[in-house]
Amino acid sequence: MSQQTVVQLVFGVMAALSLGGAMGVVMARTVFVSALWLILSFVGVAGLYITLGAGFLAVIQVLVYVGAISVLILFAIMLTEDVMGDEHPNNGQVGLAIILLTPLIFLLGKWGFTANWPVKAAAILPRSGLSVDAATAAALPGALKTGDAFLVPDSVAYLGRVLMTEHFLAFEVVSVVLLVALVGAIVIARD
Amino acid sequence: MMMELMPVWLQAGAGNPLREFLLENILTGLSEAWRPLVADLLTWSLTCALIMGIVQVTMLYCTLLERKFVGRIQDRIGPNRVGYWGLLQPFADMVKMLTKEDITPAVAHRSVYNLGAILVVPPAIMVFAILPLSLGLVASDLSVGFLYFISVASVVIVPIFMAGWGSRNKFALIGAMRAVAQTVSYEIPQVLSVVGVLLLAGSLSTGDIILAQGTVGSGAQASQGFPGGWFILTQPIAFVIYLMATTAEVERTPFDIPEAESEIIAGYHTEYAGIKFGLFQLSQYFMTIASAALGSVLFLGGWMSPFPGGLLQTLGPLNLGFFWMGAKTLLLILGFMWLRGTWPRLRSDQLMGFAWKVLVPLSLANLLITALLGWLLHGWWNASGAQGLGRSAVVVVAFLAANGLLLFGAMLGFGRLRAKGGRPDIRFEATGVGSSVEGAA
Amino acid sequence: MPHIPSILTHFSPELILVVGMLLVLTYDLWVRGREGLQANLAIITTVLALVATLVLWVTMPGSHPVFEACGPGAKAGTCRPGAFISDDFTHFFRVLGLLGTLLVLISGQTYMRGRTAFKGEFYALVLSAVLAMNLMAGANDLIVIALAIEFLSITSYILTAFLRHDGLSIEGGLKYFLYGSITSAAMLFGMSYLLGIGGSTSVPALAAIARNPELAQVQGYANIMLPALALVLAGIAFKIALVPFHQWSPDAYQAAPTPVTAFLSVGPKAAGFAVLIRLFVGSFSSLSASWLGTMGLLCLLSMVVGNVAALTQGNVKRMMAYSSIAQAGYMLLGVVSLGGKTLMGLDSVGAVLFFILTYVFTNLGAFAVIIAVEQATGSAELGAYRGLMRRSPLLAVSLVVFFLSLVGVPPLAGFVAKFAVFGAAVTGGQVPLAVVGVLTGVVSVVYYFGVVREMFFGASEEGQPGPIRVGMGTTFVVLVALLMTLVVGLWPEPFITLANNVAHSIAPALQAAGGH
Amino acid sequence: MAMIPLWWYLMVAAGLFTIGLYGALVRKNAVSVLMGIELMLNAVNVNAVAFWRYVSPTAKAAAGADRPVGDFVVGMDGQVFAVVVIALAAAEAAVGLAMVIALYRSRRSFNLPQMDQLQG
Repeated sequence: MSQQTVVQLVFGVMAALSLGGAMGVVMARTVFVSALWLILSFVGVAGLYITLGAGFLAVIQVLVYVGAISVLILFAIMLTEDVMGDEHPNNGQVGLAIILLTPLIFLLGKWGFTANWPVKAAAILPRSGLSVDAATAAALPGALKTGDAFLVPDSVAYLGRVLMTEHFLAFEVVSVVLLVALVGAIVIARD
Repeated sequence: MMMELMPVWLQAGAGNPLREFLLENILTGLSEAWRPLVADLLTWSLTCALIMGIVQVTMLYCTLLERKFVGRIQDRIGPNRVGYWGLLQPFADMVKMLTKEDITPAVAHRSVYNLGAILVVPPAIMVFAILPLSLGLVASDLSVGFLYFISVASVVIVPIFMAGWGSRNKFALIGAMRAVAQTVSYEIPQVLSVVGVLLLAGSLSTGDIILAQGTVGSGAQASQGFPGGWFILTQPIAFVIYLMATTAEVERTPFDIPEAESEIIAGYHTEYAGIKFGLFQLSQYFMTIASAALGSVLFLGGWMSPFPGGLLQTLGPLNLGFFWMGAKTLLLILGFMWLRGTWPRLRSDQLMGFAWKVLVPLSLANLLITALLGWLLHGWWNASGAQGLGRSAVVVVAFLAANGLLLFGAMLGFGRLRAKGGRPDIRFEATGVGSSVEGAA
Repeated sequence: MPHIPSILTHFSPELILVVGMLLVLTYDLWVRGREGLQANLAIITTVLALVATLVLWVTMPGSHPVFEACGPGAKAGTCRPGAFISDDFTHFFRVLGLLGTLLVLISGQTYMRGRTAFKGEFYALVLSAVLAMNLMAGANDLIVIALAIEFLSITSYILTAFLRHDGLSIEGGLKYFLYGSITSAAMLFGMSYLLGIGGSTSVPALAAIARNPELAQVQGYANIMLPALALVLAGIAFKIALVPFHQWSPDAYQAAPTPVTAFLSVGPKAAGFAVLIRLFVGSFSSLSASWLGTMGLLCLLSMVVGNVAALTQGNVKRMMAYSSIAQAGYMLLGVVSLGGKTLMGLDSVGAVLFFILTYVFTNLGAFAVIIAVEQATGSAELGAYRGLMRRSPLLAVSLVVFFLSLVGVPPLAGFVAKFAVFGAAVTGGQVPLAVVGVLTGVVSVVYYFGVVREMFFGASEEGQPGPIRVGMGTTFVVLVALLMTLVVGLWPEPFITLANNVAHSIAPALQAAGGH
Repeated sequence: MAMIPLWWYLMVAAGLFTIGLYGALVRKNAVSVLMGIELMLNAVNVNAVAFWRYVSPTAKAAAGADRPVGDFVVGMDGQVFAVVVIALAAAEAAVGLAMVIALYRSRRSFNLPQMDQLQG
């Protein structure tokens, strides 16, 4: 159980980072500081991906969100805003937004908590090569027999392969979307 | 090599001799629930401490080496007063840094200013996690190794931004913006140049990439993996692009515009003094060493002996991987230093033009020919059943020829552009703040 | 690997568009001395894609999954269904999108010529928008749907803000962008829950779960699937500009370069309805009892708000924005009257398709006139139309015809379309909505008549402005639109058959059931 | 036996989404609104990856399986979805910030209340 404690601890830290960072984003007075909190939140989310075993996504999260998007935001702030912050960064809808969003968070919590997600596979999470135990086999009716080998492939190589087969269209379209965004951003922002 | 991030963190290698030793001899008193965990954490910490110790010492002496080496290039002697041949100079510098007054400007945004200096170091340390110092001596050989390096290295720009903004000094701000623009731009050719290597190695893991470079010649081992030997042989253009982009990434001369003393005082760390200034220097040296080490992993075979057949890979019971890795890394670091001693600084717009108009197209073209050639050659050896040294020779010659053609074509293309006046602009014009006094030859 | 030959055939219109787009983008690089012909290249590309679509439609009818793929773990013969489906329904929207774009390109060519230096980029973006619309028409996987919607959105934002020296254009673009991004984030969030329910983003897999009530009950999905679908609906409603997801549309319409406005008023709407129908009617019809109410509300609000808000507009582009919101409400009326059948033999989905068909031509015709007027007077305010009858009888008369068709006056195309939709609503059990539709249709006469009054009876203060010279392109587009408006109105049978066939291809089960 | 229950992740995602939406609704400044949107997109990704890890395989078996689950293979849809969303977020950010900069050039402000030239 000790390992479980540690994993849960790691999760707690990462969740706190991402949620705390998010709170910082909406609370900070200065746009720049807001952006720094945003980066903290992104790092926390990357940590969550690590606890989920999605190492590639964690790395991509840091590379794209921290290394690119945040930097873009920081650049935009530097190019536009004066260095000092605004005393009143919010518009007049704070109360309204809180009234609207309080039910939303309860609703979302209810969906996540009460739905009977087929999580039996949570146990899956064993590493490749282990064999299926009786409990898992029972939890996955029809899918697995006791003694079958788990095949959780090296997720990077597997993800690459899936992007080239099942999700080939999505992969190709993403490249066109990025090209279009690049062209558009240059056209709009160019002096 | 096929491990995901989490398992590596929590189970620093079952079968790790250090771990076994700890389990059997040291941690006997602990309860069964915690024993493996503590062993893991200890093993992991000790490995990291060892690696970090090596890196720290290297870094300290890199500063001395740089001053000596550049001194020689410029016909000076360099530091020679503290200790024999100046050997204690780094420590004297350290003491000086630590005892200097710690200044925070009155108008600075205090927390951002201080955090900027502190946060610039961790990413520079974290990148060493995937660099194998020798066979098996790696903090964690992630399956996403190379991407991990790039992404963690890209985080460094955030503290730089914080430093520039938090100082509330326009020179610091300009320095930070230049630094970030430069780093972001050169990241692209840096990654694109390496993609060819990744393609040929078929993996992102640093361990796999090194192993892929060792399959020259015959034998069962050679039938799998890429038979071209070190990637510098098959990817020379990529190697050069990588070195240039890395020089810009770590902001060394001739790409040290963010801290051009003659233009904007000292860039984003203008307002920093004492140990906080030292942290920026530390981070920069760490990144230089790490990039050089990554370069030797990607292109020079990492810890592998340069002699055929694994000659001098071991000396009796001693694994010489560490020595080879160190030697190759040092070679690249000396290259960086040589550049610094010789070349003047580029101008800001020239620098960006060089990245976008020269390096990016070139690395894209290189990627294209690498993919095509790799595919054709793979088909060829699968069809002909070619093996052994002959196959390696064919592969290397084919890639060298393709690279030569690419270089020729690129020179022709850029020459045409230059004739039409559309070249990256390298003229001398004193245009306001951005102009460089030295200019470029 | 995906099956390459099937991609090369059934995906060829999109491939042509991609290649054409790249060529247009890099035109300046290859061609020296003949600058500014990107528009022609774009027109050629569109025509080629159109021809390819028609050839596909005629020679290979039926449903063809493209990008079918077998994952590495799959056994032979059990492949993942294609992420893109090329069937009659896709062809229908491909043809509409490409034809609409063609008309926009022809009528807007001279307008853009003097206004931007980035011609290649502009036409490349237009082509990529068509590409995105085609993807939306055939997408059969949540990832591709999300991607296509976002693709079209991003392209639309850029096109709206394209005249960047015009502060108005950028402001409209930024508003469009912010509203759009929030809505699409919500849509993606809903999709992430659908992913959790299905364990897969494949729409057929999700539809299978939705059709299986026991599974949905046992696993407690029912409570989550509907809100998740509602979030997806919000994303689509944003693209269609249904109330209350419409706030962006008047601003974006007014701010965008007018050819882009013309494009926005038909392209994203048609593509949005394609996704809406394929997803909700095609795949999740088993849940119709739950989503009908929400959609009915959207429909009601769109018809009322669109028509009422249009009354007070002084800018014709803005007025057309509200008018098109109302028209979208009528289209949605056809969707919610699921199972209805009209006198003409059209079923409800067919009625929607028929409505979209007429709407595309009528609206584009109207916009061709608006572009020509703005070209001549430099303004889209109501005052610019003063005395248009004297200045250019062709423009004025045809604009009246298009407006009459939009109102729904016989014997024009719009009348048949509205008749079909209202008929479907009455037989499909949505009588109150049909009544509201008819009443708001009467209201719409008022604002259209405002423009007509200016054109015919408005006396200009500053003397007599000269006649407007109408370019070849505009004349062509106006005449084509006029022709279609009249032909569809007078002889609707072939188009009804067409719409019905297409509708059957998307919801065969629905037809077999013969009702609700 | 799950080390971390799935709903923990879903809660974090719900929190991120709500906070992001709050930021997008109440902020005056276009860049801050964009940051709120980025938080919402992160929530989407947390959901997607969590579902990838916990749900994908069984649901395939339950839904009549478009792919047989012989040797156990984890479906990658969740990760692909997340990758696509990250790419879209990058594209959106680029376009949005370009607009912010262009607007700042003409108005010297990027506060939304100042954007009032378009009104009907």
